[in-house]
Amino acid sequence: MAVRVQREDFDCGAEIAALTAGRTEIGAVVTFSGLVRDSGGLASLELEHYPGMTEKALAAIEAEAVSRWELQASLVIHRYGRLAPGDRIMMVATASRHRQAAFEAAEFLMDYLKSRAPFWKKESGPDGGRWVDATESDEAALARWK
Amino acid sequence: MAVRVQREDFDCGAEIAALTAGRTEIGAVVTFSGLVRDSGGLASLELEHYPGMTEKALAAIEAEAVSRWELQASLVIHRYGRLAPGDRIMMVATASRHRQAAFEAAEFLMDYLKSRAPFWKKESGPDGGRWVDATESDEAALARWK
Amino acid sequence: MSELRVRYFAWLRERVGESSETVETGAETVRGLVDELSAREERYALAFADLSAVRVAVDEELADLSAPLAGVREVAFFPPMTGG
Amino acid sequence: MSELRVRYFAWLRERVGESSETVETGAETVRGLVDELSAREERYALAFADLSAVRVAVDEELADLSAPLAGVREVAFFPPMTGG
Repeated sequence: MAVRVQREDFDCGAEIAALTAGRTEIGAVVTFSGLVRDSGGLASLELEHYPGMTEKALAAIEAEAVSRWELQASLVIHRYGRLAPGDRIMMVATASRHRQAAFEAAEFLMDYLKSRAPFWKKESGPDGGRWVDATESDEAALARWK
Repeated sequence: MAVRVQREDFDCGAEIAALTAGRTEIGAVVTFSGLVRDSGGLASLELEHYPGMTEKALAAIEAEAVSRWELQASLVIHRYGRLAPGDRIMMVATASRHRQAAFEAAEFLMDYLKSRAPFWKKESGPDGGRWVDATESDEAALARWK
Repeated sequence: MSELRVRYFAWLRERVGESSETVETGAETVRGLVDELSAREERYALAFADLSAVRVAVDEELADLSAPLAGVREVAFFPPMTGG
Repeated sequence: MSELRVRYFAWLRERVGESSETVETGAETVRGLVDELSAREERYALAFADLSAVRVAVDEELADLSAPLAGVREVAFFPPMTGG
């Protein structure tokens, strides 16, 4: 169970390997990776966050996932700073005996992280900068976990 | 969109990187990795498959996923042969603009692969060999995709 | 009479004692083939004793016991699949 | 009167023109603080013009406008979060 907030890139495969090393009771690992998506003319993406609160919010979300599903291991990594199209933004990984728990917990982590962790995205392109709006569907996604 | 059936191990991180390289329209990548789980005294797991049919069955399952969700890329790798506890058995990866499609398609691939791809597992332990039974829950998992 | 390749996997392979064989058969369906083989030797009768635990593929496509054998090259018998 | 650290993120930071400041306030709730700041200078009034688009954290925990300020060290204002 770990949370990391960092400027540096990370290696999904190495993270999965570290999560599961020597853990033969794990049968299923689900990962989600978020990438900087260019829907047209994106030059860069600036990720701002709230140091201190970010780590606490992510740890609270992860603790909630651990209380709801039987997880052998979990991990949340989220970057901040300036990123280019195609760059990795974040990943979550969940490891469990069976696939159902791993899938559900990963989706739960993503849904909460999207609208409850203090990150904000500003896109820069040819027309200047634009703060990415939160979407109603992200807020609505939380309803299924109540 | 690719399917590989192989004896050799694979590298999840390298597979994700290859899937998304230069693809800036991808925002979300979900992976599932299946590992050899030891629920007590497992010495090895032998994975038998039906060469020829396996590739066709996996390709058909993947084609169905691609027809149901808007995927930018997908991958199924499944190993066969003798594996040890903790070894990787298989992975699926799905890449999409948004997380919902990537999650759903990965779960769909896993549900179908579990009970529609011709693989069979034999566990070897101190009491000899035992063919792993299919579970009713695996068959039931298909119902939600009808 | 036609000639078929018949394949067996997992515990069906172990009970029959072959992974693959060529069979001369007059059966019109997979079920007819099962009956013919079961009548032929005890090991087949044992392998096919509980058909609810047997799955079938015809020319590498999942099928069922009522599938016709006309024009078919290969039939495979195996237990429910356990991939993933 | 008490002394608070007030932080701003994303476009709230840009509109206020500060990422962090120390504020002397007599307000009893976050809403009172918003009103005080908005009355003080135009840039605050602009930043807080649409409170439905503003989220609040009190001592690094999500809160709402009615949250009391007694004993609080830090209040943060920001738009809805867009992580992931």
